[in-house]
Amino acid sequence: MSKLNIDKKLISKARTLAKNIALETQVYIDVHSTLTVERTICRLVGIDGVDDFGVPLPNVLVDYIVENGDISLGVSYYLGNAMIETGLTPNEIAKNVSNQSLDITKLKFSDISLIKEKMNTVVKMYLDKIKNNKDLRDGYYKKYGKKSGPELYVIVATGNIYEDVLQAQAAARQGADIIAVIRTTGQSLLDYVPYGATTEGFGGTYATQENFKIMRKALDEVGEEVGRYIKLVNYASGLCMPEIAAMGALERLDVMLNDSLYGVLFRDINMKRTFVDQYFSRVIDSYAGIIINTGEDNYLTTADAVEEAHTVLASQFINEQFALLAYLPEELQGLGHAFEINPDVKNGFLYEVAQAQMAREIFPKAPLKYMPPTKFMTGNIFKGHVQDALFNITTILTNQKIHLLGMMTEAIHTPFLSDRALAIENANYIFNTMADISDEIVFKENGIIQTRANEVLDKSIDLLSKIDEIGLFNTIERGIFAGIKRGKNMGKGLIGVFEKSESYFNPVLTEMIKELRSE
Amino acid sequence: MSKLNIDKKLISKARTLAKNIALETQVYIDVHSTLTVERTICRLVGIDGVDDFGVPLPNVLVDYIVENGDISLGVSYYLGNAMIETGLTPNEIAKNVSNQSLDITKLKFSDISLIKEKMNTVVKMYLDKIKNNKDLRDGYYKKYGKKSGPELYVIVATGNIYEDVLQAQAAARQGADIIAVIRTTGQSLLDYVPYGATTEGFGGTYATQENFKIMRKALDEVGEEVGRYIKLVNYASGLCMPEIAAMGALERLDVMLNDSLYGVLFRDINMKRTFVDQYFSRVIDSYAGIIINTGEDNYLTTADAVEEAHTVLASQFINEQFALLAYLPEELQGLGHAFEINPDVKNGFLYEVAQAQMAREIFPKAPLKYMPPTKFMTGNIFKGHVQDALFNITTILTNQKIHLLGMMTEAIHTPFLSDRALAIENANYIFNTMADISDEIVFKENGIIQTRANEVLDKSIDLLSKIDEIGLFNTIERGIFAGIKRGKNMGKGLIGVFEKSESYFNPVLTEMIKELRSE
Amino acid sequence: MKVDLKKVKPYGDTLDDGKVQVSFTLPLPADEKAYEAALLVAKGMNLENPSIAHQEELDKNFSYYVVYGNYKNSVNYDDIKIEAVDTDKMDMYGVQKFIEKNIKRNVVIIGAATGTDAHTVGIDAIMNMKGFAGHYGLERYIGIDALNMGSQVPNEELIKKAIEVKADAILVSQVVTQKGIHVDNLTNLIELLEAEGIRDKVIVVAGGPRITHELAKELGYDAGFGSKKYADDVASFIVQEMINRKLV
Amino acid sequence: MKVDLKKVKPYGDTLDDGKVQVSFTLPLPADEKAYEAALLVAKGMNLENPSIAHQEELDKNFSYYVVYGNYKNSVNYDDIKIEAVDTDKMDMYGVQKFIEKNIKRNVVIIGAATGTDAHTVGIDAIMNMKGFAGHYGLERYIGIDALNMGSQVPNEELIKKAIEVKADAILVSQVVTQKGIHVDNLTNLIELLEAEGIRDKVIVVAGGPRITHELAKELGYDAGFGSKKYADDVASFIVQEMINRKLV
Ligand code: B12
Ligand code: B12
Ligand SMILES: Cc1ncc(COP(=O)(O)O)c(C=O)c1O
Ligand SMILES: Cc1ncc(COP(=O)(O)O)c(C=O)c1O
Repeated sequence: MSKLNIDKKLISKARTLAKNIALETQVYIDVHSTLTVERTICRLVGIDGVDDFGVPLPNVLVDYIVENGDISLGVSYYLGNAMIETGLTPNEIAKNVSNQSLDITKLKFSDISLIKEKMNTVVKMYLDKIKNNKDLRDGYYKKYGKKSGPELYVIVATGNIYEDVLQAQAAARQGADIIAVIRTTGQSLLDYVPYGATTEGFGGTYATQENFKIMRKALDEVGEEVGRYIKLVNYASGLCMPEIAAMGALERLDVMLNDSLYGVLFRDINMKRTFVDQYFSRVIDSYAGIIINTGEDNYLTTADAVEEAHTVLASQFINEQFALLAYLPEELQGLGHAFEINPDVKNGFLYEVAQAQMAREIFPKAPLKYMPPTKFMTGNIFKGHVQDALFNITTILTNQKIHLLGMMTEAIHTPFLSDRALAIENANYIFNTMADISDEIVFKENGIIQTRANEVLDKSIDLLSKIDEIGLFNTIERGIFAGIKRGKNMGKGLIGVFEKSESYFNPVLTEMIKELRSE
Repeated sequence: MSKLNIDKKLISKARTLAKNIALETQVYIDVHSTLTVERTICRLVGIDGVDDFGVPLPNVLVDYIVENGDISLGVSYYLGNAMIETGLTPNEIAKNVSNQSLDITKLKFSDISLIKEKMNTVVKMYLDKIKNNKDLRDGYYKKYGKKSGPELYVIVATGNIYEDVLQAQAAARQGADIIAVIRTTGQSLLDYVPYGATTEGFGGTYATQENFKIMRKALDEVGEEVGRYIKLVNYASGLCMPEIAAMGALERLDVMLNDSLYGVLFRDINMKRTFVDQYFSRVIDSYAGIIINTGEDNYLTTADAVEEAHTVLASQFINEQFALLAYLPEELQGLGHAFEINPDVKNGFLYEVAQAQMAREIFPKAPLKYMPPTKFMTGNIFKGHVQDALFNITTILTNQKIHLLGMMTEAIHTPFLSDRALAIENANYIFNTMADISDEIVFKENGIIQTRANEVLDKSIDLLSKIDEIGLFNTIERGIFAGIKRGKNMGKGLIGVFEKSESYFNPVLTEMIKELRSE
Repeated sequence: MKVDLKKVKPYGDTLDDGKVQVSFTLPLPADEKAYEAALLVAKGMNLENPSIAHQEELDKNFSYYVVYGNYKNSVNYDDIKIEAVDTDKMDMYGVQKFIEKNIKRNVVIIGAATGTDAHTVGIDAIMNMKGFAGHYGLERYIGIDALNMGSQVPNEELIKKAIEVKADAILVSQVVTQKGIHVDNLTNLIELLEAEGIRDKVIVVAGGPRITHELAKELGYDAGFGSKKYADDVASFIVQEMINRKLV
Repeated sequence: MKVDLKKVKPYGDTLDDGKVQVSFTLPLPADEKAYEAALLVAKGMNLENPSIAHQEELDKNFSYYVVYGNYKNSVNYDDIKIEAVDTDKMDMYGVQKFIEKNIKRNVVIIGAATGTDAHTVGIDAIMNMKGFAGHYGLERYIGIDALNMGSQVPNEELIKKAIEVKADAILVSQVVTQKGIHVDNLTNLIELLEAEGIRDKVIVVAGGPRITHELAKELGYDAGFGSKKYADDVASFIVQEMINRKLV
């Protein structure tokens, strides 16, 4: 039942346009690979650790091939062959390459079908590990049950994984359902993934596999204590998107920020690079049962939330199609949006409700990620706490799912222990005192809310038509999203993109897709 | 248009019951007077000032008659006669009585019709002063316009009238529309009104005529500055209810807390005394164009707001009828209610909305006084600020009028300058961002809100029927309001009640009623 | 995480970062000089790196500040000795048994909100049958005669009644604390009891949301009870104190 | 009300009452001893009569406090000297005229959010044509050549570009301040400029919501601009400073 009187035909129209846009981009994606995609394959056949200079072995191996071999064949070709020739495991091979005792580009090359077969056996082993994680997660849900209503999402960001653990556990005890470990400011631009447990970061903690493991264990423990499964989130978007997705899959993360548009617009990452990376990483997420989060909310931190609301919706439509192309079901599509209208706007709250309800109705199965006010938060923590309360109200009124808690100190610092506790208390108070409000309240026929929602949908269709015409690459070049312009061949990471040779193969992707299709 | 689907017939039924209850009580009221009623007459013929011991001259005069004359004749009889005999003004007479140079009980007594005539001329003079105030107020409204939407009401309570002025002016500049000067804790039990400007009080400032004057002037000044008429409030309920009403009328106060039930239940004032006092004081308010505020909100500070909501409604019905009997039109009936449901109650907010909307629909013309959460406010000022925000939302959603701002420090201290500013900011933010919400939102047919409202109305009718059966006096004796029991002949001030003799007359009351009737 | 209990500091998001939040108003216009004055206040509060998160004009000559900073001192937790009620806490049944066994007669307790204080909810919570927050009130205790005089009771009347009913304990509730009115009123009661010469013969207890045990002791009371204290707390104290003071 | 400017105190509801509100977390369980510890922290902040309005458990070993108290020291307002930008503030037209009259050539200004800082909104607010909050950005100024390098610009690159375009002024935006990352990054830029031997030849300005003029000066910058500062503020400063430093 629509509360907004939205015309279903318009929604279908928007979906069709978005599908065209995504398909067109997918043509490019399908014939390209990137260095991080190759490193991801390494990781998913067990290559881990760093060399004497702290360089991760996946980087060592892939860079070696770039310099000494033909990367367009893909790392799998070299790896599979080396396994046949040396009888070593992939990790041993990488180590030997690293200490220069093995030159995998100079070996005798077996028949490609044998190489593929060899690789597949190893790949299966690691995919089983991921499937096992998925089962484990499902087991926890069976044991504890799933939460109905919005899930409380908070961040920890001390820079020190051990301090993060302490705060994450405290938050879970206070009532948080989802914990995100924010990354240190520089990481998304690193073209490698740091290694080991880390204790120094700025505004966040390094995303490393060891840190993932430490936090996963801590959350399982506290989950046991509070009788809820606590979801763990980290950030894949960036120059190592698929690698981090793979790490997340291996360490049973539950949610991954995974959006190329975010990287393009807000990290100046090259669009070709990150579109290719995104595809593989989302397939991994899908295989691992990981919810993705997209970054449309960020548009409103630079563009105006009243004027540019339709760009958020248009981008959600596109992201949905990209996700579907990566075999990611709606249930795992945490499309992003945000409560970012200037608090001085008359009836601004009604517009927020319109936007949130609209997203809810258009993407009914998606666990929408709803972001709190950030841009108009100020040092006035008392007013800020009320802004966050209105955000909480919007969520319970419009049935949002992944609810990122606003912090009254948003304009000041990453959250203190007490900021988080007060934010959780704020949300829990409102979710309880208004528990059934969304069922209770109806919007006036053709009132401000309904009118606004329909306007935004109309404008997003206009925009999608335009994008469909000129293509996604050009759209971004013209600064249509968030008012930020990025050139096709500019930005970080272009150098890591390459065209696949004819005999290129990615056994991980192939196997995952095979299984995902047959599900 | 009812949003609650309330049956109009039920409302009429409740009104009829309440009218019977009030009429029965009025029978008692009509044949009694009290010492403060007599002192009020003194004040309204110009008796002012204190004797050498600081005792107000109205007290000196009335007490003199009690001791040396027959008070059942009323003070007017002695005063009018003394004026005829001595040619002095009432104030001169009081002074002479005070310094024992005149014994008004021992004079020759003129014919009662002459005495009445004499009194009437003086009374007219002072009533003109009050009418003049009313005109002045109307003039201000013509000049500045009236505010649509809720009016922001804040209190000042420093104990020092000059500090109060500073804070009241600051509040007006911040956006407050109504300023209440809270009384010092002990005052409602004093059987006299303190005199002059005062600078020492506890949790409030003495209500004196001079303090009224000082604050009125300050608010007129700041009103000029901000281009709004700032309403001034004080508290009449207590042992000197009509005297303070008279002072308010003389100094152009705009709102008076004026409710005998409050005094009975929360100050243990004798019910006979205060019913009689209330009648006269409300006639004065009506004559002066002063809005009364009633105290039903207080019930919920001791009784449970979910369980006892119907007692609030029943009391509002009764108070409405008492007001009408005192010629007070609906437009001046600021019936009280409050947002006092435990924040831990599931769907508590929906019940608050039901109650507020119900009051709005049942008393459509009344400038309802809506009180913020107090009982469940704690030292957690951050959570408190959110509780206040939900209260603000309820007001804008249900069109309340006199909106008493909640303070985040409610559980700690009377408001600091900054508490008030933050509270005003909270309300203004919400009233703007949700400006048209009440027009936008409809309640589900037979949902929680509608069901709750109808239940409360039903229960209040049951209660009114019971009261109608046993009478208001007995109702209070049995502890039916707010769970507090008060005996008919217990409590403070009974000693000041007397039966009027046959020739008793109250020229102020008579004249006011005459004019009010002919309006 | 290992807290050094000899040097405990406030915690923001990292052990010993000393983070605290402060807010206050200055009677100064909201300009740069007042901003500096606000920093000086923060420094005077022993905050390092104070940072003004928010400056706001409240009125022409008033400005408001929200400040964060790092408190530079620390507290020696191990050294803290608390002035706490040191009798054992029992529940209603425990108290009843204690009376039966050790006092062997009914204990008489009288209570009121005194002076101009009209807040009855607190004293009612302690005394009335139904109690508060799941703790029965003293009226329900077998072995206790509880008399609740209500609110706005003058000290003189309370004492008169206490003598009349031979009270073992007097309970005083004070909720309004503006300008120290509770201190005056509480002090006055003790003076009157001393003047009557009965201070030693009764247990005198104060309570209210802003009353601490420390303050009550300072003012000459046997104990003080604040928020989240209930009938069982005060009853446990009274019956044991009666034994300790040999008032049985 | 007459404020004694030599002894300014916080204001709650009465002159010189010294009232302040404080909140913090202690790494201690929420018990009576921690309550006492919280009072000691408040006393260590020079608060008299500190009163704990709220104690709450945040986790087994963490407790949170809201405290009110009276700050006992005062601030001598008359003595305050502010480290403020001391050039005159002009609007865009004023700046343009100033350049025409006194500099007689285009002023070159380069800006970026440096290091790992990806917050562009602040530097865009200053530089981009459309400006912010009704203040046009430097790109619009006739007589100014403004080059915005965007975000996450390494200090080395910024300097290289500055030399290349012969910048008169370098604008650095730093928004992320966690663990003092901005201090490291800002210090590094100055060191590099000194190493290149061009520190004296350019005006170097820092900005961001947590940047104060005082801090910027301390770190070797010519000026610092925080919240609510716009293009006209910084442009006014730069053009006048160019004259003062004879950089024309
Ligand atoms: C309800 C209430 C009222 C009701 C009182 C009804 C009644 N019959 O009691 C009414 C509306 C009449 C009222 C009036 C006033 N109130 Co009033 N009121 C409150 C309110 C909202 C709740 C108090 C309450 O009932 N708490 C619940 C009880 C259970 O808690 P408690 O009293 O702390 O009691 C517990 C413990 O302290 C302890 N305890 C208490 N007494 C004792 C005694 C003993 C011996 C022991 C062992 C334990 C004990 O046990 C209890 C259970 O744990 C508070 C604000 C708040 N949220 O706290 C303001 C508040 C107390 N009121 C206040 C004031 C100033 C007034 C007024 C002067 C005007 C005004 N501002 O409203 C008037 C006049 C009062 C007067 N003459 O005393 C101020 C006091 C400020 C201060 N620190 O001095 C407060 C804090 C509000 C404010 N911020 O202005 N009030
Ligand atoms: C928008 C935003 C983002 C956007 C940035 C988009 C973009 N293109 O800029 C996105 C979503 C990408 C983002 C990401 C992150 N952010 Co961010 N972000 C914000 C936010 C909400 C608003 C900042 C803003 O745009 N303000 C508006 C501008 C106009 O104000 P301003 O920068 O202060 O600029 C004014 C003045 O300071 C001055 N000025 C600024 N620079 C300069 C330079 C010169 C020379 C001059 C003269 C003047 C000047 O002029 C401007 C106009 O007056 C703040 C929270 C908040 N409400 O403040 C957090 C905030 C700044 N972010 C923060 C953090 C930690 C991050 C992240 C690390 C992760 C996270 N927690 O979100 C990432 C990574 C960022 C990175 N690598 O740098 C923290 C910083 C904490 C701290 N004190 O260190 C904040 C405070 C949020 C928080 N509490 O966690 N963020
Ligand atoms: C989609 C998406 N990815 C990633 C991030 C975080 O990336 P970074 O670590 O670069 O700050 C965000 C941040 O908000 C995001 O929205
Ligand atoms: C109707 C009414 N009268 C009077 C008062 C205040 O009376 P007092 O001055 O006795 O506290 C109130 C307080 O809330 C009230 O509701």
